[in-house]
Amino acid sequence: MDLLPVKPLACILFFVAACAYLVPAGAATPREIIARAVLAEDAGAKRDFIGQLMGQADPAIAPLLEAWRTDALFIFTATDGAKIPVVLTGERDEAGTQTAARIDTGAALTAANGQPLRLVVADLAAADHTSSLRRAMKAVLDLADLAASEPAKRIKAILTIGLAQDAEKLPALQARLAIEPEESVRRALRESIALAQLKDDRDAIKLAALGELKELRSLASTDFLTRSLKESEAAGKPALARAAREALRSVESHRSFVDFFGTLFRGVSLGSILLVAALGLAITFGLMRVINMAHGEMIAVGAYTTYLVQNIFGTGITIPFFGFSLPIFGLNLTGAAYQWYFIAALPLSFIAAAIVGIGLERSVIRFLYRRPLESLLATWGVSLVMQQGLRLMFGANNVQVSSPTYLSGNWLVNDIILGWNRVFVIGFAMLIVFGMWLVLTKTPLGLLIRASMQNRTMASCMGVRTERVNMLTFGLGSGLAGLAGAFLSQIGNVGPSLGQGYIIDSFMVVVVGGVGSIGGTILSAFGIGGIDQVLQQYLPYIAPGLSWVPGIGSFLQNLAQDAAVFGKILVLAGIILFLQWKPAGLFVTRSRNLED
Amino acid sequence: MKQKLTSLLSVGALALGASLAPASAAEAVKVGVLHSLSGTMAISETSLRDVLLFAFDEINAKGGVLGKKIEPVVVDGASDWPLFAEKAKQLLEQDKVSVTFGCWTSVSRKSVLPVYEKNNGLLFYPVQYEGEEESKNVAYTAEAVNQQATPAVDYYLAEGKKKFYLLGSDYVYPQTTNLVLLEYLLSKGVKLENIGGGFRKDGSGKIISAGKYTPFGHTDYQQIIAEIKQFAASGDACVISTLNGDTNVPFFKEYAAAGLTAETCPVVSFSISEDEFRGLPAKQLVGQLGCWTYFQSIDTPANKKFVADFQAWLKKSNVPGLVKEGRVTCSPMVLSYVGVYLWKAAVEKAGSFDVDKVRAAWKSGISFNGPGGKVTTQPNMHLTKNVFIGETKADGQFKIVKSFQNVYGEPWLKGKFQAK
Amino acid sequence: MPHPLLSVEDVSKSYDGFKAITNLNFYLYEGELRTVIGPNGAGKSTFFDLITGRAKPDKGKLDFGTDPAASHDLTELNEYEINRLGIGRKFQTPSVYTEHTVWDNLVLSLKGPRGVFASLFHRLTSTDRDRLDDILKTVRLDAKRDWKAGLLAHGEKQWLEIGMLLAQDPKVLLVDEPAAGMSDDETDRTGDLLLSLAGKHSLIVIEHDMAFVKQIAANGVVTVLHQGTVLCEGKFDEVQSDEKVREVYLGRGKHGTR
Amino acid sequence: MSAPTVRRYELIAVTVIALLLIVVVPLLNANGVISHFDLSRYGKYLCYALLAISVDLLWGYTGLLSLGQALFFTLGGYMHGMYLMRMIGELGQYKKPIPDFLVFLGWERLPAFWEPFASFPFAMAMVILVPGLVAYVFGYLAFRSRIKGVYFSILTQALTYAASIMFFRNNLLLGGNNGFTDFKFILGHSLADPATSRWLYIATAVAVLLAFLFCRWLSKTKFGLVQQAIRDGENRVLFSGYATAHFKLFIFVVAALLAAIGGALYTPQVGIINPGEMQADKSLEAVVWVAVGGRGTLLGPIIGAFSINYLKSWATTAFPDLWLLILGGLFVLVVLFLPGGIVSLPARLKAAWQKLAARSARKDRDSPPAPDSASAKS
Repeated sequence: MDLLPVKPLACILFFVAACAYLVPAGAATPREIIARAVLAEDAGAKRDFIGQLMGQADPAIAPLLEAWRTDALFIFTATDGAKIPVVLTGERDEAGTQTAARIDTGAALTAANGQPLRLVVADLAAADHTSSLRRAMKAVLDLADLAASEPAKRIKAILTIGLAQDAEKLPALQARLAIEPEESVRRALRESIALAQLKDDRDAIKLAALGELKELRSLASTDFLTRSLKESEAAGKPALARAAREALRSVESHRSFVDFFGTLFRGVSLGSILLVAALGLAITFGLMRVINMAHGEMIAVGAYTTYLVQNIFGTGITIPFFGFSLPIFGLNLTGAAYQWYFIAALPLSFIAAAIVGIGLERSVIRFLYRRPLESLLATWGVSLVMQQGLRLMFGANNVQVSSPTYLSGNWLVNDIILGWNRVFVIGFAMLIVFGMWLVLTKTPLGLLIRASMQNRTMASCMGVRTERVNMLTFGLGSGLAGLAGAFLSQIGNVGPSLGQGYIIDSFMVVVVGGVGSIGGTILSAFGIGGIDQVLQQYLPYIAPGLSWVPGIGSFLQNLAQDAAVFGKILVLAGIILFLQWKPAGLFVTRSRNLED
Repeated sequence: MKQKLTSLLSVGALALGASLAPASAAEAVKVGVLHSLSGTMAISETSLRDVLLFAFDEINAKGGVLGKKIEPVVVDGASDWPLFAEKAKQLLEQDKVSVTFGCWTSVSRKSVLPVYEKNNGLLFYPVQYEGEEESKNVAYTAEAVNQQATPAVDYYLAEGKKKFYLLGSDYVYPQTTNLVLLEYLLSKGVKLENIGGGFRKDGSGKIISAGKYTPFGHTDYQQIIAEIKQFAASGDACVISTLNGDTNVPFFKEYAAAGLTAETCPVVSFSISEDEFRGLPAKQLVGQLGCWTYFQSIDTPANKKFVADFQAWLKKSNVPGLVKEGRVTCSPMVLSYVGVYLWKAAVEKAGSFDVDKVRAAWKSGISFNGPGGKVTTQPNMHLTKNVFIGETKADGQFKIVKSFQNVYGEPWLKGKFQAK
Repeated sequence: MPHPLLSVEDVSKSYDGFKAITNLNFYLYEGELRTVIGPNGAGKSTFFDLITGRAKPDKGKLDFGTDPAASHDLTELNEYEINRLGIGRKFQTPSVYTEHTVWDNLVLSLKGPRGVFASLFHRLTSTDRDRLDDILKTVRLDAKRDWKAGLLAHGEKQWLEIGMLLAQDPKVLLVDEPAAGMSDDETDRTGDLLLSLAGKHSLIVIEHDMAFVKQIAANGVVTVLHQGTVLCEGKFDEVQSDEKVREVYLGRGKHGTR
Repeated sequence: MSAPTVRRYELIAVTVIALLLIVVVPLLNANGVISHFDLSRYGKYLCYALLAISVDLLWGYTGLLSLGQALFFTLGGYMHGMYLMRMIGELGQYKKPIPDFLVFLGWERLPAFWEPFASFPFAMAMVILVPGLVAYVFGYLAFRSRIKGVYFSILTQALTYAASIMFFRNNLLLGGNNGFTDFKFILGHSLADPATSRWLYIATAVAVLLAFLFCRWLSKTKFGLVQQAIRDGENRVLFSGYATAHFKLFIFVVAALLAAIGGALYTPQVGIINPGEMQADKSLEAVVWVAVGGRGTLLGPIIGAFSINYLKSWATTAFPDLWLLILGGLFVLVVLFLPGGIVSLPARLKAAWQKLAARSARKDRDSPPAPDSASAKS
C-alpha cells in the first residue's frame, strides 16, 4: 500500500518524459515549426503550427516566441525572393547593422557566397501576430511556465490550462502538484486539475472533481459546472447532477461573499473619492460659507499640475497660449526615478490650486462674503472662464496621465479585487483627514480659522487679521481640491471639464454632512459612496421582484437593470428626502441669528 | 435697405457678422462647416473642421470645383443641439451654402435633419452611427453598424471567443448597436446566457434592450469591472464597448487595475480612434481592439501621402485656434475628407451644384480612392468601403490585424439576423 | 381671579447644553402690561422665541386663551399660526421691510386675511386707509409714507415697527427693547403709547432702561428673569428693593453677570 | 418725475414694444424684409425670455435662486413634444405609426402613457400639469423643511441633474439622449410652412406680453408685497402671520408654469427638445440673462435673454474659442460691478453724470484748485 503514491507519480513522470520525446522521427524541429508558422499566410494555420510546439521541451522555443511577441522577429527577403524568418543577433555597428540568425536552423544568415549578412532593423518587416496567436504562444509558454520561479506566473499558467480543460496536460499538472510547495499555487493546481477532469469519461473521476470544485469554491468553474449539470441531467445521472448542483451552490455562496465584501470595499473607495473631492468644499463652503462653483476647476488645476509634473519628469512639454508657445523642458527621467513623479506632484498640486484659489479669493470672492448667492454666480462665471482657459492651454482633448507602477495592479484577497490605486486613495483620504484635523486643532492658523469662521466681526475686533485668515482658509480649501485632482488623475480622465463631474456630488456630500461639520462630511461621503455601490450591486437582483407592480412593473424592472444610472438617481432623491428629516444635515452647527 | 431695416429691428443692435461679408458669387462656391468648436464635443469635432479646411485648400489649389473656388462658411454648434439647428438654418437660408459638412453626435444630426429636409439641403455626415435612418438630404460617409460592429464580432468569433459582454454609454448609438449585435450573436449560435450586461424586456417578456449602460461622464466603473471579471472567469470572453468619450479613461484604468488584459479578455471599442487615443492611458490599453474603416497605420502610398500632406498643411496654415502639435489622422477625419472629394466628384458628374442633381450623381455610384482605399457611393446614400480591425499599440497607433474589403453600408439591420 | 390669557408652565429650553430657560412659570392676564427685566443672558429673548414659536420648548406647557376649554397649545403651532392667534412681536433690532415704503410696510401688517389667494385679490378699503393714516400719525411718519423703510433713521424704524404691530391689532404685544436707539423725548412718547395700549391689549415689554421701566411699570407688575427662571415678581418698587435682584442685577454678589 | 408720468411713459413704451414684436415684426417677415431665419431666432429668444421671467420671478422678486428652471422649461417642451411626435404619424424613418425611437427600442405598439398625447388639449393640459406637479412636490418638500438660500440653489441643481440623467436614459421611452425631433405638423399645419412659424412666433410674443403683464400686476398686489418682503426678511413676514412657505410654493409653481409654457413654445420653433436642455448649466445660463438684464425688474430678464443670446449667436460664429471666456467674464463683471444689470445703467449713468455735473459746478464756484479735484487726479 505504501508504494501507491509513488507509483502514479512515476507513471506521470514517464508520461511527461514521453510527451517531450515522442516527437515522431523525421518531423520538423521546433525551430522549423516556428519558421513555418511565421511564414504561414492564414491565421488559423499559424495557430496550428504553434499548437504543435505544445509540451516540447526545446529551450529555443521560449526566447523565439518571446521575440515574436515583442516584434523582434523579422522576415528577411532574400535576393531570390525567398522569405526567411530571422532574429537579429550581435552588436550593432556604426551603420546600425547587425548579424542575423535563421529561425529554422539557428545558424547565422549568410549570403549566397557564405558571408554573414548584416541587416538594419528599420529595413525589416516584423513578423505579425494577433491576439489569438499570442494566446496560442502563451499556451505553449504557459506549460513551460509551470516551472517558472515566480508563483504568480505559475498560477497564471496553471489556470490557463485548467480553463482550456486540456486533458492532455493533466499529467503535467499532477506532476507539478506533487512537488509544488506554495499553497496558493497548489490551490490553483487543484482547481485546474478538477476542471480538466470534468471532461473525463469516468463518472467516478467526474464526481471527485465536482467534490473538489465544491470544496475549492472556484469562481472560474461556474460555466463548467453549469454545463456539467446539464450534461448529467441529460444523461440521466442523478448522482453527478446532485454533485454538480451542490458544487454550484457552494460557488454561488462564495460569489455572494465576494460580492458583499467587494461592494463594501468599492463603497469605501468611492466614499474616499467623494471625501477627497468634497473636503476642500467642506472648508470653503462649510466653514467660510462661500459657494465656490469653481471648486471643480480647482480639482482640474490639481490634475493638470500632475500632468505637467509627469511631463517635466519625462521629456518636457510645450504649452500654447493665445498664439505664444511656452516650452517647458523635461528631466528625461526613466524607470524608477520617473515613477516618483506622482509623489512630487502631490505637494505641487496642492500649492498650484492653493495659489489659484487665493487669486480667486482676492479678486472676486472677498467682495461677496455677505452675498452668498452672488458668490455662487460669480464663481460659476469663473468656472466657465477657467474651463475655457484650460482648454486653450492644454487642448480640448483629455491628456494622458499614466499610473506609476506602484499604483497599477491589484491585490487579490479571496477573489476580492483590491486595486492598489483604490487602496491608496482610501489610505490617502485618511491621511488628509488626519492632516486637516491637525491643522485645524493644533496650529495657530487653525485656531484663527475657527475663530473667524464662528464670528468674523468679533475676531477682527480681537485683532485677528480676518482678511488674511479668509485668504489662507480659501487657499487651504482650494489646495485640498488640488490634491483631490492629483488623485483623480489616477482614476479618471484629465480634461478641461474634469471638475464638472464632481461638483454636484461634492456639494451633496457637504450638505448632507451638515455645513460646517468636517465629521459630518466624512460620514456622509462614506454613506453616499456605500449606498451608491450597494444599489449598483444589488438593484439588478431585486429587479425581478418589481415585476408584480401593476402597469409599470416591466418599466421599474428595466429601470433597476440600469443600476449605474438608477442608483445615482435614487441617491439624489434619497438626499432630498433625507433633508426633510434633517434639514441641516447630519451634524447641525447651530446658530441663533435671526436671518440664518 | 433691407439689411438696415433688419438690424434696426433686431433688439440688440449687434452686427450680423459673417453673413454681411460681400460674397464673390461669380468665382466661389459656399460650403458650410458645422461642427462644435467649443463645449464638450469640441474634443472630437475640431479635428474634423481642420481636415475639411485642408481638403478645401487642396482642391482650391488645383482649381476648385467646376472652376469655382470653395469658400468655407465655418460655424460653431457649441455642443448645443438647438444651436446646431439654428446654425443649420443660417447656413441654408442666409448663407445659401451648396453643401454642408458637419455634425458628430447623432443628436446633432437629428436636430439639423428637419432643417435640411425642409430646405432641401445636403449634409455630409462622417461619424460612425447607429443606422436606422436614410434621408435623401444626408450623405452618410459614416460607418454603418455593419461596417464596424458586426465585422468586429466576426473577428472575435474567428478568434474562438464564446462569451460577449456588451457595455455602452446610454444613448442611441450604443443601444441600437447592441440590439443589432444581440440579434447577430444569436444568429451565429451564441447562447443568450453567454451574452453579458443584462437585458431589458417589455411587458410580454420580449427583449427590447441588451447590454450594460452608464450615463455620460460616469466615473465609477468598479462594480461593472467586478462583474466583467466574474463573467470572464471561465475564459473565452470578450467585451464589446460602445462607451463614449471621457468614460473610456476611468473604464480602462479600472480594467487594467483589476488585472484584466487584452489576452485574458479583450475589449473592442467603437469610439476610440487615434484622435481619442491621445487622451487615454496608452500603456493600459495595449492590445485592445478598434474597428474602423481607416487607420493612420494603413500602409499604402495614398495614405502616406495624405498623412504627410495634412501634417505639412497644419504647419503652414494660419487658421486661428489650430493645434499644430502631435496631430494624428483618424477615421472620422478621413471620412470627412473623402466626403469632400465625393461631393466634388458628384458635382462634376452632375455639372451643377444643384442638390437634386448632385444627389442623382451620388446615387449613380461614384468611386474615390481615399487614404483608406476605394470608397463607392450607394443609392441608399451610404458608402461601400473597407473595414479594418486593429490592435492598439503603446505609441497610440493601431496595428491592423484583419481587413474586410468593400463592405456595403447597410443602415437597416434590425431584424435582419435570425437566431439559429 | 380670571383665567390668564397666556400661561407658561414649567417650561425649559436648552441650546447645545446651555440652559436658556429652566422651569419657567409665567402668567399674563388680559389687559395687563407686564415688564420683564433681567441681566444679559437671562433668557428674555428665548422667552419671546418660545411664545412666538421660533423655538420649541424641551418640556413644559404654553397655553393661550382666557377660556380654558378653548385654549391653544402654542407648542404645537408655528410662527405664523401663533401670530394669527393675535400675538405680535417687535424685535430687539428693528426689523422692517427695507425695500418697501413705509406705507407698504403697514399694509403688509394690517389685520386681515393672510392667505395666498386672499393676498392676490386684496384691496384696501377706505376704513383700512383711515386706520393706516391714523397709525402713521401716531408713529409720526405720515410725512415719510412714501419713503423706503431702509432709508429711515434707527429711531424711526423702531417707530415703524411699533406701527406695524399696531396695524396687526394683536391681543398680545411682545415688545423687545422698544426704547433702544431713541432720544429721551421719543422714549417718553413710546412709554405713553404703550401705557395707552394697556387695557385694550395685553403687553409684555422687555427693557433695560430703568427710567423707562419705571415709567411704564407704574401700575403693572415687573418680572425679573435670571438664568432662565423667574427670580422675582412684583411692583416696580418692591422689585427694586429686593435683595436678590440687587445682587444679580446690579452685578454684586456671587452670581454676577455672565 | 412724478409717479403717474412714469406710469404713462411705461405704458407707452410697453405698447410700442409689444406692437413692434407682435405686429410689425411678423408683418415685415410676411413681406420678406425679415428673413425666416431671423424670425425663428427671435421666436427662440422670446421663449428664452419666458424662462428668464420665471427665473426673475423667483430670484429677483422672492430671493429664491432656482437652478432648476431649465428643468420645467424642458418638461413643458417634452409635453408639447409628445404631441408633436404623435403628429408625425407614419412619416418617420420607419414609416410606422409610432415614434421612431420606440421602433428601434423594439416596441410594436405605443406604450399606454403615449396614447392620449394625440390630443392637443390633453398635451397642453400636461404642459401645465406635469411641470406644475413636479414643482409642487419638490417645492412642498423644500419649503416645508425651510430649505432656503444657497441650499435651495444647490438642491434645485441636484434635482435638475437627477432629472437629466433620468431623461438621458433610453428606457424612459422619451427618446433618450436624442429627445424628440423631426416634427412635421402642429394642429394640422405643416411646420415647414413659413406661415406656421410666423404664427408660432406671434403666439410666443403674445405669451411674453401676457407674462409681462401678469408679473406687473402681481408685483403691485399685496401678494407681490409679501413676495418681496420674503426676499428681504423672511422671518419678519413669518412673524406677521404669513405662511411664507405657502407663498413661496405658489410662486415656485407659477414660475415653473411660465418656464413650461416657454418650453412648450420652444419645441416646435426650434424643432428639437432633449435632455441637454435641462442640465444645470442651462439654468445657470438663464440666471446670467437675468443678472445681465437686471434682476428684480420686469424688463430686465427680457432684455437679458435677448442680448445674451444675440451675443451667443454672434460670438460662437466670430470667436468660437473665446465665447465661454466672454460669457463667464461678463457674468463675473456684472455680479461684481453692475448688480442691477443693464436696466440699471441709465440710472447709474444719470447718477454719475449728476455727480460729475455737481463736481464741475463746484469747481466753477471755487476756481482755485479744490482739494477734491486734486485727489481726483491722483
